[in-house]
Amino acid sequence: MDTIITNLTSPVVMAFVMGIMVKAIKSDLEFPQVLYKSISIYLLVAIGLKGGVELSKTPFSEFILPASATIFMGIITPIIAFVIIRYLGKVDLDNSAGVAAHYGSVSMVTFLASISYLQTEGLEPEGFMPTLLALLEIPGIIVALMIPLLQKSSNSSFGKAMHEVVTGGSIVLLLGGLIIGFIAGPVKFQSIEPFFVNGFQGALFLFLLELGMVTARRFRDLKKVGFFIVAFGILVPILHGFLAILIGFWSGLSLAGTVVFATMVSSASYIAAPAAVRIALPKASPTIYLTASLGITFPFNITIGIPLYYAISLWIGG
Amino acid sequence: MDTIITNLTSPVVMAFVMGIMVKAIKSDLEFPQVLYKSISIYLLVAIGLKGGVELSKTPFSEFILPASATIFMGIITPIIAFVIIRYLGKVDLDNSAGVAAHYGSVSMVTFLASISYLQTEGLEPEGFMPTLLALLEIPGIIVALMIPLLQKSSNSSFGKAMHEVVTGGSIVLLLGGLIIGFIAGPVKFQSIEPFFVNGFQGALFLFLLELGMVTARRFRDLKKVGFFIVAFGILVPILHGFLAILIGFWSGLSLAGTVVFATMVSSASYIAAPAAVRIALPKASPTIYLTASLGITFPFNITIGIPLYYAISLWIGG
Amino acid sequence: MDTIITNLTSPVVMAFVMGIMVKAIKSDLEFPQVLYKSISIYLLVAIGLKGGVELSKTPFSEFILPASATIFMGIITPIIAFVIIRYLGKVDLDNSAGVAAHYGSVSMVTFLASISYLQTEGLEPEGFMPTLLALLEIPGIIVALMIPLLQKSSNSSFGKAMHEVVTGGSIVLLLGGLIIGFIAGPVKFQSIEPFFVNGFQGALFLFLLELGMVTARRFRDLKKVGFFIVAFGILVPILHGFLAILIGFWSGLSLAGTVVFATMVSSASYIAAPAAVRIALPKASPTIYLTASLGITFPFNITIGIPLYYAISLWIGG
Amino acid sequence: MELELVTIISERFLKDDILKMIEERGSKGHTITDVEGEGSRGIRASEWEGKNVKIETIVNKETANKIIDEISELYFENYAVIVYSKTVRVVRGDKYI
Amino acid sequence: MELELVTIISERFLKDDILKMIEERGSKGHTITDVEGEGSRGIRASEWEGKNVKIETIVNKETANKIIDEISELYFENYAVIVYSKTVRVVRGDKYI
Amino acid sequence: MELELVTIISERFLKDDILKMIEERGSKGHTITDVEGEGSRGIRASEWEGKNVKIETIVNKETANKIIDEISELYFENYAVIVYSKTVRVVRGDKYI
Ligand SMILES: Nc1ncnc2c1ncn2[C@@H]1O[C@H](COP(=O)(O)O)[C@@H](O)[C@H]1O
Ligand SMILES: Nc1ncnc2c1ncn2[C@@H]1O[C@H](COP(=O)(O)O)[C@@H](O)[C@H]1O
Ligand SMILES: Nc1ncnc2c1ncn2[C@@H]1O[C@H](COP(=O)(O)O)[C@@H](O)[C@H]1O
Ligand code: NA
Ligand code: NA
Ligand code: NA
Repeated sequence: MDTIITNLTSPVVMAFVMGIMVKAIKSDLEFPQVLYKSISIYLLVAIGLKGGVELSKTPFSEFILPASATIFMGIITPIIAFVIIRYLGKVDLDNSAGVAAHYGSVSMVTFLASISYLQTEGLEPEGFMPTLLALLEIPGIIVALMIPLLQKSSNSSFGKAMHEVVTGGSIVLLLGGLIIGFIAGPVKFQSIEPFFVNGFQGALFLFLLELGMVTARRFRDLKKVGFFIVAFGILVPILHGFLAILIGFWSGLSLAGTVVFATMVSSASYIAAPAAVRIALPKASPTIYLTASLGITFPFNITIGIPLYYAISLWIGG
Repeated sequence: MDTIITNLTSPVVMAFVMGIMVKAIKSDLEFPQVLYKSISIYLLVAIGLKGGVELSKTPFSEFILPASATIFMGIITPIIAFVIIRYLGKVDLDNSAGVAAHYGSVSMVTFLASISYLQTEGLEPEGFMPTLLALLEIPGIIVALMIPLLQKSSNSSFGKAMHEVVTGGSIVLLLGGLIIGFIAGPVKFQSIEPFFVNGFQGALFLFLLELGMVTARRFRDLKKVGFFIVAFGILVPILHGFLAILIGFWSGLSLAGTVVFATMVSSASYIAAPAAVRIALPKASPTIYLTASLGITFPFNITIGIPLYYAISLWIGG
Repeated sequence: MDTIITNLTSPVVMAFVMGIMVKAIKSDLEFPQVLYKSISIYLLVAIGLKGGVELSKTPFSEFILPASATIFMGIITPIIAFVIIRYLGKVDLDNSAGVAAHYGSVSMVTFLASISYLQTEGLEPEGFMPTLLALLEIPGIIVALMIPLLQKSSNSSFGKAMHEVVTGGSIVLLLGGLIIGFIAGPVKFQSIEPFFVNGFQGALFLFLLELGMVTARRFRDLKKVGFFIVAFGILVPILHGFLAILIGFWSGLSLAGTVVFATMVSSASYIAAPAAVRIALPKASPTIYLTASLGITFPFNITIGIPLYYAISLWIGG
Repeated sequence: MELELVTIISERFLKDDILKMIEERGSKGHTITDVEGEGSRGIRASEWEGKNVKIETIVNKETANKIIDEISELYFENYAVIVYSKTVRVVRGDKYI
Repeated sequence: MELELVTIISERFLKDDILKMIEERGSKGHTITDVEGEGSRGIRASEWEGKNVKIETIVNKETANKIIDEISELYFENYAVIVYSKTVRVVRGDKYI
Repeated sequence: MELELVTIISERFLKDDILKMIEERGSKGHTITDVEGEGSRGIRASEWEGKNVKIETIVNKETANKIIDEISELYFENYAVIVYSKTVRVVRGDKYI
């Protein structure tokens, strides 16, 4: 409970709540879409660069197990999510696969919020976590989109969706940043460090303010999607987070690293996945997958999920 | 005279002058509207956050008198402005009330310029000044918009205008920032401090550059509004500023605090008020109220007003 | 070779390469045009301000020779470029003059890249270099646009083009910044320094990322312009750079100053010049002049040119 | 099928009002574009709220007339707003009515 | 000269597909506007990719029909897209056909 | 009342020129939209100055013809610009002429 309050009073989480309030009181405040996009670009490049610099200092042997664990989770979580929603929830094939793609991928901001949270708790996760973030972004989407292919006649836009996933803006910025950070290393990074490191938390603050406003709009659709999806959006992340904690410790991650890993795995994509699903599965309803990932799982993780994964990690491996 | 030159050669004031020049030489330079809006958002959130953090360190007893003085000025200044323009200037009811709403409210940038100015003079106003800024933004608009209601049959869009005032973007960002800063306190604020504090003056520089360009466009309308409005736009701020200095000292504000207080009170809104007046008093002419507040009072305060209020404050209470 | 690799692995150059890659893999990543424009504004103002502050510390006697050398190069380089392209390349009058205008002017980003490069080599050029940048931006365009005037009947839009050149956004921001920085001096500059200095390299990083994407689009036109233009876009900068090194040393610039000077002179404008040429010489083809300046000379200078001018400078005057 | 494309250009702050009104009159959809403009009135507050908006909606003749009448009655006197319509050819037009 | 102005409004991610298609059908040019909109479908993924796009192209009657048919066939079922056309008067119309 | 809606799409840097011209020819107002486009010419400098602009103005038939002629004469040869017009139904049309 205490850790939840610590989390709820951190500036970035309060910014998110403020964003929701802004819409609740029907303020006419609007964030320019371009500002939102510009901050995304900044955050992705910054995460990539820092991750790359850290990776350049990490011995390969330390990195290989967590990386394998990440890809493993990227393959297993969409399958779990699909089975639950398709057979427990009796949702149709396209919508099930669409939702699974979201829960197999990852939410950058949830990832960042967990790092922020741990830092206020005085903990520092492994420097290569952003690399794991990049590794986790893609496989889950591919696995989920392949399910309908296996179950029905081949889909002509699967290839197009794959291209979209692999060359999507977010992954390109993240990977590009990683590679540049890795090649540049800590010394050459110094010149651009003030811009990408000092401003980071503040930019994240503004980003979450806007994301709160977007999430508030999603809340209106909660009724439409029904109780099953709401429960799904809370319980599946807990399940995924729990599995990730076990696997994370097993792969040798520190306590802080494990919490971030669990947060990543439990989070649901709302940028890369929707684009791919829109192309590959046009019949899947955005109302369902966006409400689940952005209207339920995202606020849940940001407020309660992260401290919860921390508590569980402490209990299991602390 | 000396203090005026110090003020005129401060970077932010020079940026304002540069903006006016840019338009005077008919340059095709254009600031993207989104950049302008993004910087406003940043400035408002930053002011709010810093004010909230400072407020969390201020004992209530120290704050109550200045806060009361602020609300008092917020009620009295639109009435003074209304009486002068309606009975001395013989302007019609709607336009008089419209202008009064602007002079009862406050200009964020003028407020910031006064703080910048005092810092170059080596003075530091009270940390809770942004809270006073937020307190002063609304009452004057409400009072001014109620005047026509009292004088003629009830207006159906008054309620809508009130909602607009209270939930307008600028007040929401300022208040939201204040609350978050207050709850977070100085320690939790540290993570986002570099972004919101170090970059502040530079962002203000760009903002004033743009505002200079906007003001230059207002200058073209000076002839249309006539001599009375021009005189009004200079003399009423001086009157308001003078009253504010007396009240400011009385409420226990420091010298620097009093100067900022006088600047705030004397300034005229050009963001919150126009939106509300447009809705509540559609017959009031934007040419009159925007030219007065943005074309006359704003440049007057930025260049001459602030050093003047400083000189008067020194003379009365220094 | 070594210096080329140092250059190629600097973060800003890698950002440029990344931008090209992004387009090569057909990613859907798009930079909002407003972000691009906002960063330009920021960079130009920042260069101006820093240059002005430095100039305020420079004795006039130290500055007069380099300034004269700059104007001299601004007059001579468009003539050289014109003669080569018109008589060697047998390109028509309008297109020749159009291209000459670009090579007589200067590319801000190439200038910045050379300063970045020298700083990683541990060298610091003269502080007044941005003033030279501003001096070099205009004369070359005027000279080039006057050539067709001399050769054929007078052109009615020459005056309009001149106004465009002198009041164009980039020159106004640069000069405005210079003047403000000069008047403010080092002490008053401090308040806005964190914004304009600390963030600079990072903003340049994002700018080059975007510029890489724009350049990649230019590459598609390489075939259209033919071999002569490609050779022109590489050899003329080397020629101009070489001349500039001789003149730079002669005017008393340091080694680092000479390298930056050579880079400036060798670079081709792609912001100020295209606008002016579009107006004054509507028959000149943008495909030719933009492909030459942005598709060939810019990437050449950024990757190979700068280390080359450094090597030559070391050899001649080191 | 032939339907009416009604175009409304107005100050930004009227956007939500107008959208609500056209929906009540029977519009099933609309498209919004950010525009700038100048007309018989000079400057307006929208200089601060952002630009004008253009609202386009495809409706049947009758709805078009209702919307046009409503706009002229409610807004023409006090606000910067114009409205016009033209006939367009649409496919599967039943979706819009 | 009288030609057809065909207007297509669609989710942003269909933009490149549609442009390719209309070019293949004979369009010699087009103009793109960023727009927002609402129609018979609710929310869509484009909330994340940015807004809708409006694609306008001036073509002859025959090409117009081909484009309209193609759009209805390919996209009407699964995507948020509408299309309509009207006749416009152009100068030097031969440039467009 | 029936009037002409004249639409001009051009490179951004011609905007001020064209606005001045249409005003001189009798236009009482206009609406400007930022657009992108492609036509018979390839790349143009506007890649740097921002996008194309679409200028729309509602005028009477006679003014429409004057504007269209002027555009074709002045700009068609050297610049990327197109112009077309269509008839629209406006309310209180006397405001525009
Ligand atoms: N003749 C016109 N042609 C095109 N658009 C117009 C015209 N007159 C007015 N407008 C648009 O309608 C808005 C309001 O016009 P007004 O009420 O005349 O100020 C203007 O800002 C323009 O965007
Ligand atoms: N009746 C209409 N009038 C104008 N635009 C419409 C209309 N219906 C739909 N649209 C536009 O077409 C897009 C797709 O429509 P829909 O497929 O009905 O969701 C919407 O987002 C609107 O931009
Ligand atoms: N057939 C067309 N349909 C719609 N817009 C066009 C067409 N042709 C040209 N345009 C627009 O007009 C601009 C100039 O065209 P152009 O002079 O042909 O390069 C283009 O950038 C487009 O925005
Ligand atoms: Na996940
Ligand atoms: Na006031
Ligand atoms: Na040059």
